[in-house]
Amino acid sequence: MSETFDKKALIVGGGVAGIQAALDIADGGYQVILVERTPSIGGHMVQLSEVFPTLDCPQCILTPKMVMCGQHPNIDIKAYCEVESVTGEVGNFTVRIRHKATYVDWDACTGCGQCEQKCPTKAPSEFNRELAFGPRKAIYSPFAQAVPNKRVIDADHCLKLTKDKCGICAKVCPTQAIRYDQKDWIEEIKVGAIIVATGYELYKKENLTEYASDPDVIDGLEFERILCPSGPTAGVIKRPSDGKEPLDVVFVQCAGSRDPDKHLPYCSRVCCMYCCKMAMLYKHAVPDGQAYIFYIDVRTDGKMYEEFYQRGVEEDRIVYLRGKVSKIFREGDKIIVFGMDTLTGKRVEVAADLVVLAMAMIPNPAGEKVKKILNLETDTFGFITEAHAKLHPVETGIDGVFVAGTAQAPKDIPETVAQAGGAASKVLSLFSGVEKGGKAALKEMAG
Amino acid sequence: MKPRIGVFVCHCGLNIAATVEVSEVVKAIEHYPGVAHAQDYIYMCSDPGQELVRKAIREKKLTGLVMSNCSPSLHERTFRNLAASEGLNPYLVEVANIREYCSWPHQGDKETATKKALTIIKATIERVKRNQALVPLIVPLQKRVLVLGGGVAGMQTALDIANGGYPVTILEKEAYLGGRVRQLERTFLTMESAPDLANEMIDRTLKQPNIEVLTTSRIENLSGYVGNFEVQIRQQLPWVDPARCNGCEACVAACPAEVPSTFDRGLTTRKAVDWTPGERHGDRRIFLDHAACLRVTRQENCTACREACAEGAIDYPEDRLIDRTYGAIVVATGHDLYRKSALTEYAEDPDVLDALQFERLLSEDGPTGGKVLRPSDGKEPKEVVFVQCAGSRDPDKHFPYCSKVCCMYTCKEARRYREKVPDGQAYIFYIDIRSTGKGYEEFVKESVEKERLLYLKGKVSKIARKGDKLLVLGGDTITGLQVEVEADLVVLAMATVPNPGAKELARLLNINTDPYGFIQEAHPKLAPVETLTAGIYLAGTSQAPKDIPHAIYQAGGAASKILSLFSRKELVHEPLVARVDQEICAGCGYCRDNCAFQAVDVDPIRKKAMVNEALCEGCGACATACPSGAIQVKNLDSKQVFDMISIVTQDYSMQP
Amino acid sequence: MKIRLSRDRVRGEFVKRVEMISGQDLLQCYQCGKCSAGCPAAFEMDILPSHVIRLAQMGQGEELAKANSYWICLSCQTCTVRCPRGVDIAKIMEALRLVTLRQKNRNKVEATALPMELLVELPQIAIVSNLRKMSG
Amino acid sequence: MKIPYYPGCTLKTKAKDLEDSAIAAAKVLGVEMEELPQWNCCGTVYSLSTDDLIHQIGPIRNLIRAKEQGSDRLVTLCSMCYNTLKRANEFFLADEEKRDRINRYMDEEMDYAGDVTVVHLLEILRDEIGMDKVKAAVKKPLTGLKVSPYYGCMLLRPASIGIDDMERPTVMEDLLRALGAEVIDDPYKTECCGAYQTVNRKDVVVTCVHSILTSAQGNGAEVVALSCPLCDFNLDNRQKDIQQAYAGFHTMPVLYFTQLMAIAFDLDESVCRFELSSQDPRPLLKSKGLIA
Repeated sequence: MSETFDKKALIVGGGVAGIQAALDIADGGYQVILVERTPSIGGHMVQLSEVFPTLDCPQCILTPKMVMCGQHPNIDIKAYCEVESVTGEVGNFTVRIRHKATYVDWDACTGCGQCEQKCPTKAPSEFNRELAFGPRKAIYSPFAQAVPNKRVIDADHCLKLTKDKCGICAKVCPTQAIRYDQKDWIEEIKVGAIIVATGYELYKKENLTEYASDPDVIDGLEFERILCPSGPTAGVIKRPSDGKEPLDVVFVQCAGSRDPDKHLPYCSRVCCMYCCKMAMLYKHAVPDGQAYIFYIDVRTDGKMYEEFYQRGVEEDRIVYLRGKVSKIFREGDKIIVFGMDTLTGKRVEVAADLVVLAMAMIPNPAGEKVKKILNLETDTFGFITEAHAKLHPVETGIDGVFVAGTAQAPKDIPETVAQAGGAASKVLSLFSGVEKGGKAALKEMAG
Repeated sequence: MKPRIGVFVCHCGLNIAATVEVSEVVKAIEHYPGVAHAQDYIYMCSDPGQELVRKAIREKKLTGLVMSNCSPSLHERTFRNLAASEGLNPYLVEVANIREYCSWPHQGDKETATKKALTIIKATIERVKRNQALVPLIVPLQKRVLVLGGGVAGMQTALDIANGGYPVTILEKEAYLGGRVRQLERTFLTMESAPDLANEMIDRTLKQPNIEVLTTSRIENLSGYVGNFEVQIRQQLPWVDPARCNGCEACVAACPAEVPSTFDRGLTTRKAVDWTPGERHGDRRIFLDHAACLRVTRQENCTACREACAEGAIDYPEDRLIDRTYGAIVVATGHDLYRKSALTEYAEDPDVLDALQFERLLSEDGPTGGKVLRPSDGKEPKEVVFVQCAGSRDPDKHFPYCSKVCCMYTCKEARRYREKVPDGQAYIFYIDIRSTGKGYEEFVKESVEKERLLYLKGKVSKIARKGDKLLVLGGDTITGLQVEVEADLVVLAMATVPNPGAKELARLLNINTDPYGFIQEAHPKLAPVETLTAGIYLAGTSQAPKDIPHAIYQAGGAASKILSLFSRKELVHEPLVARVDQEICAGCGYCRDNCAFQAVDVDPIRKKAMVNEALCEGCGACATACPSGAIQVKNLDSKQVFDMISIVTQDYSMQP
Repeated sequence: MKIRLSRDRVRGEFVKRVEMISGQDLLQCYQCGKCSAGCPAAFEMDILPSHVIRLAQMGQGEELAKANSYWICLSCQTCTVRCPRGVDIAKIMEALRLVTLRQKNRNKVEATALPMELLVELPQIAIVSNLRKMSG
Repeated sequence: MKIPYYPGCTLKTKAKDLEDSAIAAAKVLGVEMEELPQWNCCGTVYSLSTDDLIHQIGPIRNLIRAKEQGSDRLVTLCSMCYNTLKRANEFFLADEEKRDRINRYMDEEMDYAGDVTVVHLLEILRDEIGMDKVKAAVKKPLTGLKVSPYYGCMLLRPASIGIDDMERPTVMEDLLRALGAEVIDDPYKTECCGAYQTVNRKDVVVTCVHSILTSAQGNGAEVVALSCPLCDFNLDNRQKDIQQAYAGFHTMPVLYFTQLMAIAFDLDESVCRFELSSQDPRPLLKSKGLIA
């Protein structure tokens, strides 16, 4: 180990895990650089309607934390950035960060949004899972409470950048912040420890070929956006094909999970709870509606989760059907679901208006590069392997590199927050230990 | 002095300006009584915006600010810091929230929104007029941590904090560290030796110079608050001096008190003076269990062991009381299993075991040396039935919650049984198989296929003795048929419950428990390791049933909160706390009874309420309870509240 | 009806034979019911495919001997290709047919008993495949 | 292109319409299907037991016949034959020990190494001829004819055997589009027709086929296209029984995809042998101006 020790942490990924770890370390008095690939921190959690088992809205509980990150003197958010390379070792990592061209000078941008309002070009919104309901503009901020509150130009859709036409945003910007000629640029930083919190994605619906590819067969995150009061339908439940209010909604759990033969053998852990939650929220929004949930085992094993599930059944009259769905197809206005209730031993057919597939959680493909750069060991599915499943669940095989959240395995928000705190404590111990006891303390920790 | 208040109206881009006519608002407020300056700007929080505010404070000699913009949770601190830098007391700055409370909910209705914004601003002006200049409270911070419980969660928290350079004390009520994990044979998934895993951690804990371990100790008394908890610890001094004891066991032979071994879950007995349990335990020694000794249980003056000891290693000193100050406390008091006898439909029988008893049967350092033999007659059981959800998921008679770990440990125990008894058959009754962790689903699949475990979906209705066998009446809800097994041994996965004493401890610490006695976290999503009492954190199964990895990173989470806390020189407490007008207070104590933070007390001699400002969170519960209005929250007293209400009732022509 | 379980049952001759003929591990099935959900002939079965496997897991040969399910089975493989655990259910159905057919005089359909008008009407492909499935 | 062709039992009698139209239509595209000089029954269904080697011998012997013709490929028309032959070959390749035993058993034949590829005519059309070439050969496009393709089971399952995606196949759709037809997609196109139950559980077949045909009709189909003689019998001949079981059921013609090719290529109507159909397709085809 060289003589210097950079008591600064790099966190890759600005979801709830990255945010929590950043705040814990920054509150501990150390500098944090939080790198986020998209224009805003917040991750998947800000896309959700409400979260189980408390039914809090993420706008209420996460956005204040996002703002705290944005304002914290010890946190430097680098949004719309990606890690390009990492060299060195614990205490002395050199990290090259790519600032992707935003075509907007963020120092000048005040986030006033006039450009976005005047931009004539629409494009599918990643934040709204590209649902037909909620397009964004070519110059945009992903959602209202974005942190940082800055705009980005989507080079693939911007008329100026694709066809050298338009240029309206530059004309209306009060601070002349638009830079059509901006290029990516690389920044080099030094850090002493790294937390990888690159999160998850959902397995693609298209992989389940026995289920129809249909606008009214959607995945869990798409339905979250439809349920979300601040979402593209303003919380009014509509189905994508024709905007009608769906009255029979079928939820299909284990879509791709627990399927070692063709898809993924593991359990995705959160689907049981979020299907129950979505069915509840749906019922609250559409009191005449009926929700059906096909499951294999109801895995509601967290604190107050079992009670939550019982409430869904008793108060919101969710019909649970024990069995996998074999086939889904359109028949006129309806989506026909061939299922089974293994408990009565009867086959069940539902003529639904909307089908929600609880697709398996997979590691976020956008995190692949970081894992490769850091040479992190992963399991066969790409989840980061922890140093020891029991005793060292936040450490990786590389000294000074830690993991938090769903980059390690599917998990829910409380467990993610706890794990992020666990990772932060390792970084704090490391930095504080070095500060107080010199490098001898490091050895001890390694033991 | 006449107030000279500055009003600043932010456009927030279009967030406010698209709905509220900001220029009209400024025009209307300029001449409002007490206003010396009014101005709007596109982004008041931006650097140029802040510069405008600074300039106005200086040039107009402002005595208070009303920042009309977004929620105070976003920028209150920004503008208060700004005021302080210009020499204006920060508590003379208030936010009029015209975004979340006004422009956002009234989008598309300019008239309503503009009127309402004006009302909000006027009301805030009235409040600021009566605001006082306040100074934050500085509270000293004792950077030392008390961890209650020496299981894996407690040890992990202690290690993380100690590695960060701060001293930690672990209090453990038993004579040894390691908690429940030490009673297990293997851990699921990795199938590692559980005692080895615990011992490895115990070694690290004992070697860490910043950690002090006090076994056979408990917390006796507590007062104070975050940064300064005054703790009294009761430590039972060992009655056997390990330095003198040569392990001859003469005392063991002489001891007349024989009790069931708690470590072996009653499958064996031990003398009051005996070896610490577990042969593989690092610090195995002769130890006298006060709770079993006749000197304690029967108040007899028994000295049999002391007389038997040739080395003079035994004596009966009094408990030691230790007074200490700690900056933070971590509750990691762990769990127990629900008692089998509560399930009266299942026979009370030596061959009906709970899961921890079965772990002891599997363990090499257990009563059978690791051979699976049934307690009644020592025969090897060939048909073993495992019953999950024994007491869990039973809201009607037992516990509504899921105990989380039983699915996995039952699978592991059945697998271990089959590895030890290859010609045996294991049946597992379950309702849902909850194998949700990383690799868990795969572990169950592999165990079922490799060890031919037969899972039966259904609860067991009755367990009865039938001659040499145990009759288990169950169901298989998948075929819809009744199932009957004549078993040699039955293992009940009893519900996970908090360790006895958790409730009393919670009362002592003034923290909440849930209806089942688990410690209540501050917020299940975003503050899962905090309690509602500042400075008290939690880790492990004291909060809820959980598995080892979850307990470990929760422990890390608690440690990180404490490391953050300790990174400060001292604690700064908001001065927005309750204040008692001593001349009005009648000492009735309603305020004390309504305080959730134990911040108010009534002086018994003066009969006046007193506020401990370090504990007060400024919630105002006391103020609403006070019959005379003697207790008020600073800068939000009832006069200010009524002034604000008056504005609203005037503007909307409502009867107050 | 009640099932009495013991080692001789769940690891008995019947289970062994079905697993041997089919080459499938019965305990791979975790009873999700997807096979039953998609079976095109299930409407005529007295015991659905997933229940057939469940009874087989528990060694209930006598119960299964009474079932019509595997005689109704079309060997269409829909169950097999959709099974998340990769159980070839069609092979288990075949094994259950063979357990009966291999006993003397237990053919489900006798070639000689088919009426002439049927033989005239039906294509060979139907007759041959039917006899392959329904006789030993 | 010359390729050895295995007809199987039914193509010589009740499914002569399939054979004749296929051979004639393939010829237009330059594919000469040459019937194996000597062949035996494939067994019609692939044996699903692990301990029935005898049932693999029939299909394997046919593969050896192809080998004897100097070919490493064998084309089939019947879906059942395709499935049985291809699976037998797969089995033979996978298990060396059993391969050796089968070779020893067949004392007259040459040793077989599992090196004949069994293909279906649809695969040749898609992978070797190409749909553009098919389209170029069309003289009388099937314009306005609403055709619902029906795959059944044996062309698609299991996955290693299937000629296309087992849940969402498109090969027949692409072909029919090339022929100018209007393709009707139907979710029942991969559902089983009831297969061999037609012998002694006609009722099962009636229920299965009723679902399939009413679904296709509901989506607007006028005719169903398929490739298997057993499916054809069940979908075509069993309509009489469906009419008895379900009042209000409307019959519809069922054709082999090869018949539709022959029509579109404007071949002599005799190769289509429409007289073998139970539900006469000629009135429909006439109404669309596709036959005289």
